[in-house]
Amino acid sequence: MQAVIQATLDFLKAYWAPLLCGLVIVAVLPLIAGYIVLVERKLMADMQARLGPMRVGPHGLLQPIADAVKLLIKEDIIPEDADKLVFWLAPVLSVGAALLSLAGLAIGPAFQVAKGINIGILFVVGVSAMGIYGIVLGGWASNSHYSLMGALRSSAQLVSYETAAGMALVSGLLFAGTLNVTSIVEAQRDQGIWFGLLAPVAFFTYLVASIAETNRAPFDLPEAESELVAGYMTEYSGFRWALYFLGEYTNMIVVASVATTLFLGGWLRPFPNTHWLNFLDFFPALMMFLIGVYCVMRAPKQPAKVQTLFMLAVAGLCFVLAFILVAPLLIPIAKPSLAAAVKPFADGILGSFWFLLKVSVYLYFFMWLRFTIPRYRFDQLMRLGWHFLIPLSIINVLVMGIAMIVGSYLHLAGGWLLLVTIPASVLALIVALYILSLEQKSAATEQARAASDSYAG
Amino acid sequence: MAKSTIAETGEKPHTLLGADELILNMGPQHPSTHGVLRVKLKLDGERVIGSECMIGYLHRGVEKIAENRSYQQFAPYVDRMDYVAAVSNGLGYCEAVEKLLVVEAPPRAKVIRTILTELQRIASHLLWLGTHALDIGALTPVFYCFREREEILKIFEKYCGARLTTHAFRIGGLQYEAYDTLEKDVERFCKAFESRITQYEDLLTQNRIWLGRTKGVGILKPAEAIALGATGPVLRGSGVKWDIRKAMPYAAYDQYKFEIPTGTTGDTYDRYLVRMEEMRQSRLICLQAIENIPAGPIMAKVGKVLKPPPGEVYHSIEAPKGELGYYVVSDGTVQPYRVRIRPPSFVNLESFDSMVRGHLVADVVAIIGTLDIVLGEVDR
Amino acid sequence: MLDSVIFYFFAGLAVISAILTVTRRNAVHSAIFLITALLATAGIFLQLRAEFLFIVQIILYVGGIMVLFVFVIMLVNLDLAVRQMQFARQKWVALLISLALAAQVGVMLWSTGKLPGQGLPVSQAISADKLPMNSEAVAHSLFSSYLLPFEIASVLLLVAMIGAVVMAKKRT
Amino acid sequence: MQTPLNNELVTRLRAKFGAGILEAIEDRKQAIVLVESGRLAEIALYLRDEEKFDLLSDLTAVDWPKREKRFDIVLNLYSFPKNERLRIKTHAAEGEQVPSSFGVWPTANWLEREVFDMFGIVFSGHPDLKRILLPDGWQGYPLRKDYDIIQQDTAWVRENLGIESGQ
Repeated sequence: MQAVIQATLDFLKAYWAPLLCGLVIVAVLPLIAGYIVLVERKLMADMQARLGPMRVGPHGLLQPIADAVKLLIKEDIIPEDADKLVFWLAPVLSVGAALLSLAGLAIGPAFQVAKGINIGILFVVGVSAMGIYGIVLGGWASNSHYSLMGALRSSAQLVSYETAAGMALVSGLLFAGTLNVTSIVEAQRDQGIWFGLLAPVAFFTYLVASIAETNRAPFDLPEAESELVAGYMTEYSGFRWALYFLGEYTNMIVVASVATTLFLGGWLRPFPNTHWLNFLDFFPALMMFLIGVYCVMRAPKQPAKVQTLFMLAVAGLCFVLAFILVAPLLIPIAKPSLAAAVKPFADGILGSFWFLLKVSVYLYFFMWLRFTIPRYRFDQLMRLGWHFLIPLSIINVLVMGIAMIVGSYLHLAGGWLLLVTIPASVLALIVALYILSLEQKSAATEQARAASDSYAG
Repeated sequence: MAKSTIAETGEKPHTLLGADELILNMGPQHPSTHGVLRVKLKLDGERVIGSECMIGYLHRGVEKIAENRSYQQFAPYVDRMDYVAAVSNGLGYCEAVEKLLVVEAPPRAKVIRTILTELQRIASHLLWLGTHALDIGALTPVFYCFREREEILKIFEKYCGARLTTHAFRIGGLQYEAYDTLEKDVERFCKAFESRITQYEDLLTQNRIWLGRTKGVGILKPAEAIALGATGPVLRGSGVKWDIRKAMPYAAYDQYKFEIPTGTTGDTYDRYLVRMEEMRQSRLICLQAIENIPAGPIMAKVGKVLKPPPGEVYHSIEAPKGELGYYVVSDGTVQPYRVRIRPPSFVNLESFDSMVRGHLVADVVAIIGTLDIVLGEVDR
Repeated sequence: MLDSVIFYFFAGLAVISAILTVTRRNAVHSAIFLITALLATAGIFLQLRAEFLFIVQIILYVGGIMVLFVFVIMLVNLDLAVRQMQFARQKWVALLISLALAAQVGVMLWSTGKLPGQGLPVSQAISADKLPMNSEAVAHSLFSSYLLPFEIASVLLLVAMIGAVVMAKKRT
Repeated sequence: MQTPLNNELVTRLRAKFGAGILEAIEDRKQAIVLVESGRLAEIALYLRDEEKFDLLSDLTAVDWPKREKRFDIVLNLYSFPKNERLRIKTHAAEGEQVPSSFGVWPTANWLEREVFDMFGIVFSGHPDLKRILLPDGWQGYPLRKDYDIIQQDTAWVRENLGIESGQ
């Protein structure tokens, strides 16, 4: 008994920081996901000439909480003929895999659950890929044709697009030379350029594939509401449904974080090595401050007194955040002796801000796309994946490797590498488009003969 | 890629991985069957190898009701059939009974009827465009479409007090005089609508995904369309240039210049283009009509009690969905002996099966959307 | 202490799930238990500080192969499988082979450390932080000492891939 | 309102089908041709192929219970080349089978099903004659003049509620 307690204590002593981080993630993420949904609804409303949620809290700011409460107290329905165990397990798997994969991500230089994990990016990709079981098993266990078709679609779709996404990651990793998340970002700082600029084709491929992997429009076929009602989650309701939703939004955060880490310079601010741009460090605080000022200005215009107070509270929160963001920058100026002590804090806080900002921009792009364009058909989606994205990403890895070798012969580094990678990217695009056109030609002749099997791609 | 088609082998279709063919029941509660349509799909994987429409969930026995009402009393009921184009329904019924009575509405009434009916056509097409785009996955156009439709409904509301089931017309003419700013309102709407429709086309017409989803989907060849009795934009999308407004003009359509847009291949994309162009043409008709609304009475001389002489008449108009026909039989009493309504949606829906075979499940919703059915009218 | 708890947890999980995989009648349940067994094995890899093997196990087996398994199982009529006999008739052959296998493993374990060059090789445990970077080590040995087998394996896989494509195409 | 009709089309029809054409009248400038029900199919085929009435706009029925042959089957035809409408009518007694027009105009499929649903007129040669708008278990044919909704209602109440209907 003594030994067990001792071992547990040892374990806790060794791993208290990651455990705490993990707890924070699991506790806070549902709230974040809820607010992402709110932002999405607000954006959608803005693009569609309407207001969006306005009732709960000022400008609907409390809507996510109301939604969460509603989902929690909803009746929990399990269909009569469903496979109860699998039906129960599936959403848990979905959300579990998504949350687990967050462990490998580094939000800022300081905040990472699995600190310094050697297989970094691979861990994130591999674990988040397990989320597919949530979808497939959920669709199967519901014992409904809509769910089953959603599950079939998604398994085919995810397996295909994971290939393209993986190949795109490989092109990016070529420049980093490591799988370790922290080292990847540091490599971008050392080279002074984002890998997204060095390997634009890989970034594009990953962007498209990540949309497909998270089942977002225009690739939201597994849950296409106008065709399959809700795809694999047709039979789910209440909290189980909410778990699926949480898993989906967490996955969005994961893919956005991976893209940010590998292609958009992680937690580095734009042009990290250009010293005359150092004033950019004040941008986060300024942004927060301006949002706070806007809230104060809007506060008197609120219809109810409660809402005015709430608005002021939001403004106060913004000011506090602005202060937190600006403090690590001001302290060294005021008291140079503290500069060294404050430095890690400054890096951590500002790094997290930039990281989250980039993730937000990436997510914004997802949403923007969703409201703008129609949905692909399943066979078109598979054709896009297999006939264009996968060849493109494979060719890209090949030519990027050659470009790297050429670059090292010419002693190019940093931004100068663009001299070899840009022609290589163009070459990869041309070859992939040529393959696509060949494919389309043969598909046109084949179509006359027989209809193709959509699952086989 | 495993190729498996019935056309190729002619024998029992060998399905994906030897699995049994799947029966998918779409509707009556389904987000994109536009009401309570129920479609039984026989699937091989995701490919449709057969379909059957089950309708009647919204059947109210409108034709039976007509036999127990006087001619005027029945008029509001027709608004409830195609409830997104109530004005057109009313026009058809009123004109059919007028024909039966051998009276004609005064010219002023005819022009106002034409204006309102064309506005209704635009409203109906807007609703179609929004929901069709929504079915194909474009979330945004539907809200823009409703914004414009709202303007039209406001004009209706100002004219007769109702927005949806208007009962705008009476047998013999109109009940209400046009309100003071009708011309101005219509003109303002038409002026604004020009740029708005361009906006929708910017969103969809050249969009690669939209093209991929609609081109070559649900092809209806001209001969097939005629044989299946398709009318309206469905027929014109197949390339048959036939519009009752031109072929057998009613109301005041003979006074205005407009084009009949037609498609070439008869696929969903062509029907989309046809309807978009129809909205433009309707706008032109409205603009021409408000230029010169003749003065004079708005009601022909018909008695309070309508007693048409015995006989029968078939009158059809070009409703937004196609040929809307009324076959009214009178036995000389105050109640119609029989009213038969030829619903365009019902007949157009018959072509569904031949359009959908060989396509994927995703195309089914596109095809339901492109037929532009309203279940209130299919089931009556 | 902690290490052995974790090890026995994963090992027990792997063995139990493996048994359940064979005995479950519902194919999807079997697949789920197989996935669990594979994950538990991955856990043991992780405990042995073989992160690369751990993630490869997850990406390839769990994320790739088993997804296709489940995909196919869902398409197959399951009622038929439930009605069929669960185990094959050759009980005695199976028993014989299992016994032989067990004897082999027993001899291996027994002879470990007794005779030079026999049995399982036992190496000295190195503390975790002194281990070389795992993925780099794998890459180094693959592309230096095992380059030829690696290439042979890749050619073999290529051949298999082309063969699969040809066979699938032929079905029409 | 109704006057006999004697245009070229009717003359041609009379010459071709003789006694098959029972009557041709004009009602409010709309041409109506009454044909013998047994020859409906061949007349329909002739009208489609020779006279180019290629669109079957509508197919319906009217019930005249006091008449010996109580049903009118009414086909509203349209010709694209001529831009002309023609109404074909035929009489059918209760229980008499009327040849289906499905083979001539496929659109008659659903229209005839609806007529069967509402009037109980059986079309011979129809591929799938069953109720279309009403549920399969419906009793009676609602658009007949002697249809009594109460009878269906009382039966339903008796069966499902186990009491006598108060209606």
